[in-house]
Amino acid sequence: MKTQVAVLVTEPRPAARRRVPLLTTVGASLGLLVLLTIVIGPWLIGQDPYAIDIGNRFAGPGGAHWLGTDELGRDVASRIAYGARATALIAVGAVAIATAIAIPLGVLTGFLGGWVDLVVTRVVDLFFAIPSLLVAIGVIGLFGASVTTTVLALGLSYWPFYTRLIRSAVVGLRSRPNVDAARVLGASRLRVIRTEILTGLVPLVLVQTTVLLGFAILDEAALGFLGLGVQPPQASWGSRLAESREFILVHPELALVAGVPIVLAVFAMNLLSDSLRDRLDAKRTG
Amino acid sequence: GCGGSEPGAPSAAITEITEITMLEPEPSQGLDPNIAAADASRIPMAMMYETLTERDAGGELVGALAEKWESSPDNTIYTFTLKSGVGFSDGTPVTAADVKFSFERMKTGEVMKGLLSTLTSVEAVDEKTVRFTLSAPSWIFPETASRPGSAAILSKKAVEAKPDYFTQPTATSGPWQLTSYVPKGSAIFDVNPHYPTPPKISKIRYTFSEDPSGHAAAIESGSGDIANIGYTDAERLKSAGGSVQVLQSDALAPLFWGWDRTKAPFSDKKVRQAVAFAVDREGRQTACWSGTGGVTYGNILRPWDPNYTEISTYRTSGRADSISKAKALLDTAGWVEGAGGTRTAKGVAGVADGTPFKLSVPYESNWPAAGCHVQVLQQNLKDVGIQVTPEKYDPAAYWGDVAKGKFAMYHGGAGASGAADLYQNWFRTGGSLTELTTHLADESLDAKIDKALGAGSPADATAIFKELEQWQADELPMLVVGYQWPQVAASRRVTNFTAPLDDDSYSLVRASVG
Amino acid sequence: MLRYALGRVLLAVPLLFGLSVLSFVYVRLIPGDPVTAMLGVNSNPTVVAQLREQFGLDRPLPGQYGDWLAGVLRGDFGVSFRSQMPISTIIVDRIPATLQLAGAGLVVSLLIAIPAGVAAGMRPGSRLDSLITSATLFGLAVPAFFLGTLLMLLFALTLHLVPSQGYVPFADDPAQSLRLTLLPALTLGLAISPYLARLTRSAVVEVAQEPFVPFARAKGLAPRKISVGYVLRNALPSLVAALGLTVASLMAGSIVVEALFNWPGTGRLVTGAVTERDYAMVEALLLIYGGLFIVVNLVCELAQSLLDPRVRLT
Amino acid sequence: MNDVKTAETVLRVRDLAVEFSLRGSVARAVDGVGFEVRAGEIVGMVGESGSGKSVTMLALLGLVPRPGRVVAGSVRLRDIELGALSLRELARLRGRQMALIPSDAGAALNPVTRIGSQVGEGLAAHLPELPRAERPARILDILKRVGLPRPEQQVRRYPHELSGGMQQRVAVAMGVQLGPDLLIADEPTTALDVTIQAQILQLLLDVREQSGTSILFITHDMTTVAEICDRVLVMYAGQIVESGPVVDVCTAPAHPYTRALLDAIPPLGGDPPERLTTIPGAPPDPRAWPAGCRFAERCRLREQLGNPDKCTSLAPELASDGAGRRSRCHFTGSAAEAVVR
Amino acid sequence: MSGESLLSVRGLVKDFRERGFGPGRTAVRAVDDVSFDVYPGETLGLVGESGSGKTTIGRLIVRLEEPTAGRIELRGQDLRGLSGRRSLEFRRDVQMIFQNTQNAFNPRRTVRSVLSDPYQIHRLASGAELEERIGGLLRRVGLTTPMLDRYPQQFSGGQRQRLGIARALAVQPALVVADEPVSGLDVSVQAQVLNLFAELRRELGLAMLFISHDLRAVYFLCERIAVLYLGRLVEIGPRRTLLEDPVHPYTRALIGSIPAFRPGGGFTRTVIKGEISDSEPVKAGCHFAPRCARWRELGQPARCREERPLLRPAAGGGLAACHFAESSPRPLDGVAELAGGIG
Ligand SMILES: Nc1ncnc2c1ncn2[C@@H]1O[C@H](COP(=O)(O)OP(=O)(O)OP(=O)(O)O)[C@@H](O)[C@H]1O
Ligand SMILES: Nc1ncnc2c1ncn2[C@@H]1O[C@H](COP(=O)(O)OP(=O)(O)OP(=O)(O)O)[C@@H](O)[C@H]1O
Ligand SMILES: [Mg+2]
Ligand SMILES: [Mg+2]
Repeated sequence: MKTQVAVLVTEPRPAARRRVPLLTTVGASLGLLVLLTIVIGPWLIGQDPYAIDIGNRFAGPGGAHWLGTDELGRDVASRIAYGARATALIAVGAVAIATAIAIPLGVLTGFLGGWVDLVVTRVVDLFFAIPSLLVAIGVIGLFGASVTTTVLALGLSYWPFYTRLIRSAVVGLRSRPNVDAARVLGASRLRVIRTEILTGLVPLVLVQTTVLLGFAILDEAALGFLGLGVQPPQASWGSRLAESREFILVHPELALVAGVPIVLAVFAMNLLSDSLRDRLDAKRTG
Repeated sequence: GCGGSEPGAPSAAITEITEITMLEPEPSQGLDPNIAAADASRIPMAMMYETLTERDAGGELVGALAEKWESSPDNTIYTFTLKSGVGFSDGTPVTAADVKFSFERMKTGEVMKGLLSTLTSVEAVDEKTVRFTLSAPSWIFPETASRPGSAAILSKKAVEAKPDYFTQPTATSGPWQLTSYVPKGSAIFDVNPHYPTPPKISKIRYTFSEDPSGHAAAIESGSGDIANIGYTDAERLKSAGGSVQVLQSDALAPLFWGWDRTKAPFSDKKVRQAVAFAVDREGRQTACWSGTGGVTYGNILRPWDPNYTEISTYRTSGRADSISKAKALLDTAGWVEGAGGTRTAKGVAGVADGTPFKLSVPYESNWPAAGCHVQVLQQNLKDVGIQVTPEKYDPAAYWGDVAKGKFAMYHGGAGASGAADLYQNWFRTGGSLTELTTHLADESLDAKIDKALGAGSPADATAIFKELEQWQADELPMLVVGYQWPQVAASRRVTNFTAPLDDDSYSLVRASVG
Repeated sequence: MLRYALGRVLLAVPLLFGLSVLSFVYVRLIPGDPVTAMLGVNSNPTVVAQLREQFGLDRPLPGQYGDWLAGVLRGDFGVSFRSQMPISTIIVDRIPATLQLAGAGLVVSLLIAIPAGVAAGMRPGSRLDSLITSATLFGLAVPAFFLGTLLMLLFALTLHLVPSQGYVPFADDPAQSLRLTLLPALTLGLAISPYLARLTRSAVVEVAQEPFVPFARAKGLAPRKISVGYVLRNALPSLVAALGLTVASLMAGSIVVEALFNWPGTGRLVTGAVTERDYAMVEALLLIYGGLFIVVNLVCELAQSLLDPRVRLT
Repeated sequence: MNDVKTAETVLRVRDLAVEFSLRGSVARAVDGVGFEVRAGEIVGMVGESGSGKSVTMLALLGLVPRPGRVVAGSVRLRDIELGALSLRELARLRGRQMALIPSDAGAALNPVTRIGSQVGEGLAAHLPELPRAERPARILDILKRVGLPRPEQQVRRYPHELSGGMQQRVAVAMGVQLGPDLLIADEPTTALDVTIQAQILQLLLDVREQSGTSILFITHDMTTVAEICDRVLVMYAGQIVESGPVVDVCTAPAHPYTRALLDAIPPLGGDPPERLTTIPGAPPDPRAWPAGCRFAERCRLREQLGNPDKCTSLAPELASDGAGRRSRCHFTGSAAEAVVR
Repeated sequence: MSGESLLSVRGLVKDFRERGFGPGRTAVRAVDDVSFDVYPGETLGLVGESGSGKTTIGRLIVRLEEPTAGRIELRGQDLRGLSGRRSLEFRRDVQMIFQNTQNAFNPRRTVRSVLSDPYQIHRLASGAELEERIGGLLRRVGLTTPMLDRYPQQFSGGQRQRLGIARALAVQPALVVADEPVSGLDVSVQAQVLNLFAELRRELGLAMLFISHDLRAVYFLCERIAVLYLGRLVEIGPRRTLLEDPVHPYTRALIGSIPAFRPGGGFTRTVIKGEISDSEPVKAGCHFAPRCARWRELGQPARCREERPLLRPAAGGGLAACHFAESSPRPLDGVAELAGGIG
């Protein structure tokens, strides 16, 4: 008998979508590679990312310079390794800020409801209406470009979206019977939030953290390209890519070397968040 | 050459529209010659405002709107005669009254008021004759009147009729007139049919581009015809020998570091000298200009200047030697080796002991080479224990903030005129580019410059300039670190075009499309 | 339905009002004196005076806001202090360019995303789905300007098919205008298509799980009828709503793409205004971008409710 | 009711097996199911959740979802072997000769299409020769036949504007409108209130009465089966463990599982018992069916017989008693019966 | 029932406002002037069609919702406005068991953690004692201690319902509200859970409000049964009376709709016309009138549409809310209408 694709009539959801585990593995190993680059990369490469060696500009890979040198004769590999640190710092900082705003606010509004919810949600909608890159640019416009403002700018540009997400998740969690069960047992609001709501948010936060880390890496690069990100000579992935674009016609390999880590790191984050999402979904439905 | 026809009728019949696209930074300081001094504004201003005189391709001073000029023997009275048949873009003739109006306006403006400080009166003798009276002798006045974009001759009637005339100037005297201006977009220049030597290019799409890294690509792919390009791109295009012509001026412009000499640390000559030694001049031009340009160790004058003799105050036997000289100077100046390699103050006047030697050095963000320069500076000064942080700066606010003394040290600029212009503009108090040297305010220096400008002839002035240069190299070592090439790429469609010196438009006027 | 629409519109009003307050407050947030911050210290006194006048900084805040809002409602955002031109003129001049780019970008992305998202969503877990999903995950990882640079290298400089940058108004020279739009639109479209494809996919997966899909099969309807009339049709409302949210990515993407291709749209005004500290301009752009987002989403929500009979009642 | 014993066979299923390949393992959800449905007959299929009722139904329709695959067996509808049909032919057959009545009509109707056009879809797909103009009349006609109140108004409504019972009536209308040979009703009343359940069951009986359609009625509710079915198939762990006329099976179940199932129903009326009879444990894992009888682990009879080895070592066959009853138990028969009593 | 009532519900009303904003939102009266008592150790069954307000009454009693009007008293004490400490004490007295076993547990918490909740909240036990009491609790509901470290979704539906019972019993409540605890379970599993309830009630002397639409389960477990229709209590009485001699026409229809399970007897159900949601909301009079066979039989008396019938004692010891209760013939030999056929 021939079969066709369909979903069971009686089964509300099909079994968790099967993801080629290969991709998860790829994501995890790429993520690990990025982590290694951040942690031991600089030590491993052992070059000063700021040491200018004019006589040795645009040197190809080989010798002490694994990935060659840039337009000022600086070691590209170490600039990328140190840049990974700056970029990671920015990404982690931005996500931390967004999370630190979004979770309390989202839980507060989603859990309490009522006029608090109404008012705060309007405010969140307001910030949500402005494209996040524009928010980031606006913040940088106020305080000038630097690593700190980049962290702040990105963090502030993510919170509205993130708060909305948390809020709607909390609204969903709040109406689940397990919350009622806890209330019937006499649990205080704080306890309900702690045992039923926050635990329920863990998968969402895990997934969003990886997603936002990816976003932040991309946005750091975009700001660098617009000249509003990390300022030279400070190495970051975004600034490295922006710098190398200047020589792209002459030395396209430099732009590639600068762009590939970004693409790979974000790709890794995306793969991880996707498989995380699948895994956590599957776990929830049993 | 000069057109013979009467104003009111186009001097040459424009039969075919020849159009090119230029990629240039937006004139973010606006188009008022009294306010805008940056190159970004002066280039389009030179295209639409003509001056009395101009420099030709060979650097000779020739008449532009002026047919001829005479000076009194003591160089205090200059009489200019205007070309006939010359008109503003609206067809009204350029008259002596317009010249008088323009110069009187200039004298009140930021840009020219220093240069015109000795100008006491302008008289319109008749329709075509203007007489300038100076309070002190100056042989350089005709040169001052050639300053592209700045010594602009404006239409009295048009400027007075419209309070916001400079937002989009109408009725202009230059080879082209501005017909549309879209901020952050582009401007369109159409030929001014009443210009004495009508340009062959009848329309210029002047596209604002703040990111020069795309220029070579743009010219190559046919998105543009003329644009400044980077050094690496120039090298590549030259060796590729393909569809793009790379035009380089043989004139070189010195590049400076500026510093605030009124305050510590640069109030101490020894610190200035130490920094002058610490800067790795050879390395720098290789790094940022792809090995082009020249190196100088104290000269401000260019090698082709009649006054030029090489000064090598800061030349040493090698990098190690430079560093040890610099370190010794810093030690004696009271900036001693501190923890973490950064020098700290010990007994420096006006500085608390233990203050680290840290500087934030700004540069104009739309000048890619500048970023490179500052990074090299950072690297070089680190070798002697001075910590520099490069600071990308809004180009529109940059020079204003320099002049206000916001920075202890800053990335300077380059100019391309002769020695007289240089001293008058850059070193004399009140000169048009005194932002660079505001902190000088040295009366004896001013007097010396005035003396040179008032000398009977350029030749007389040279001796004084040489003296000045020698003194400057030793006493206030402004870091003259090298020469920078103006570099332009043009598509093969554009012929007869040469890289312009300064910001003048004469080479564009001579260019054609074909 | 009318009540629903009216309610939605009424909800947008306080949002727009709040947005105006936000944009207004933004300039007043500038540390120190905004005029000094804008002009630097060495400023032309006439310009300073004019700016102070324009911002009305010496007056009490509510008064400033009232005047400013009154101006905004008349379409007067003040004068850009850099170019001395009315901000509304500047912005209006550039809107055609931005619309052209955004529209073309949207078309490109829809052409890529909808088929890909539907193909993947109709067979979740299949090989095609894994392929498309990983492609979108990869696509999401490529910075738009990097992608654009690579496209420029390939199409403009290696293959010489199109110019690398530039803009001609469509009315001036339609053919050339479209030629010039090609690369930026492709970049923008490719940059946002992964988002759209994912949105489409998840909307389709969601719908394909609904019991009415196998029931439609059991009724013997043609596969085409099922994928279009059932799956896509039911995914459409949420897709339209999602499309409204994509506007944000579209706007953010156009900021970068316009900078890359020297495209004279409003996106370049944003970066320019910030680097030049043209705060009145930033203020206006915040308001316009935010307002556009709110209005587009309002329209999308209304469209969604038209498409989904179930929404109308709520 | 016509005499179903002599009526011709509408559906004949033999040795049907469906497998789901899951990560690293294979679940044989339906394992060698065979049965027949005769014209005008209502055949009930009961069994615990997960016993394979729905998968069997999907296999009949050729709609087994993706990780699943029909691995063996044949399905004949009248004289058509469904396994030999192309996808297109199969689709043409569905809805016309063999129709489905879903368990939750509220979810099975397209929420964005009006009732009228949704009912019309089947006509358009299967009767393209029917002039467009005649469709509305046909639609109204069928809706009237299923007792939908005020059909002229309902056709312009969307599914969510109808009550659950009305939605189910619409679904029945869609199933019967082309006069199919076989109606497959997968728990058509589970989602409904008892009073509405009664209405829908009555409706199904009326349909059978009027058009003689055979119905395969899937449910887990033995009491409903007892009321409306002629014959019953009892499913357990992917297999049919007992089948026969409803009266016989319900009054004298042959298989211990059927007995347990009947005993677990709380009685209505009289003084309720202290406790209900239950089936201990849980059904086996479809990824690893036990070797012998699949019910052995939970079987009371086996316990009472002293846990004979045969039950766990040898898989029982579905044995027929020659009088239309079949049972899959080694100890079916009076001997065992005696022990149990 | 005699003696002091444990739970006493009087004139309970609950209105829900439609979700949304702005004026014009209509209110749904989910519970409409409902009164009943539950006596110590008694199990009261609450039956009714979907949307009749069963769950809402349960939630009102465990104070998950605030009543719009009316009183709920536990051992004579009004539950309104209980302050923190008293409120906590109340939580030890009244517990709830939920229908949806899938969602009644936080999927991210182990059974151990979930079952510790009641002991921690009420500071009943900690450390080794806590372990022991949780273990005892699990065994009590027929589960084993090795299951403590598993997650709820790793259990079958029946096992999860046992967990839900365990959670509710931890605080040793006097009254348990069970909202459809066996629906969605297979018959065999359902029987297991019903047995467990019966056992617990016997052994612990629990009083219970057992909500279900399954009359068989209710009949098995509950001494008394209350029937709800559209938010109103239409009949309440001892189970046998209610089943064998229902007074209210709706109760009759309900009972008539249940498959009688007489194999071979053919389909003999009583089918009433229409559905709850078909009828327009009734402002005054009897909610059931539009579907009521008796009303039609009696020639559609105006009283049914004008005057709300109140609960009155009926023959057999129950109460019924029907103006014409006395005129009821005995059921099953009935005139109840067969309807809903084809054509
Ligand atoms: N999409 C699927 N993927 C994997 N296994 C499946 C799938 N659909 C069904 N199964 C398996 O097939 C077996 C039979 O399921 P089926 O739905 O036929 O049971 P059922 O008898 O209809 O139960 P219910 O009464 O709950 O509807 C189950 O063990 C189930 O796990
Ligand atoms: N939170 C709420 N908001 C609005 N309306 C509600 C809410 N809860 C219940 N209702 C309404 O109150 C009425 C009674 O609902 P309730 O859930 O109590 O019925 P039920 O008898 O438990 O039904 P079921 O058998 O379907 O569980 C319904 O009309 C329902 O729509
Ligand atoms: Mg099923
Ligand atoms: Mg309920």
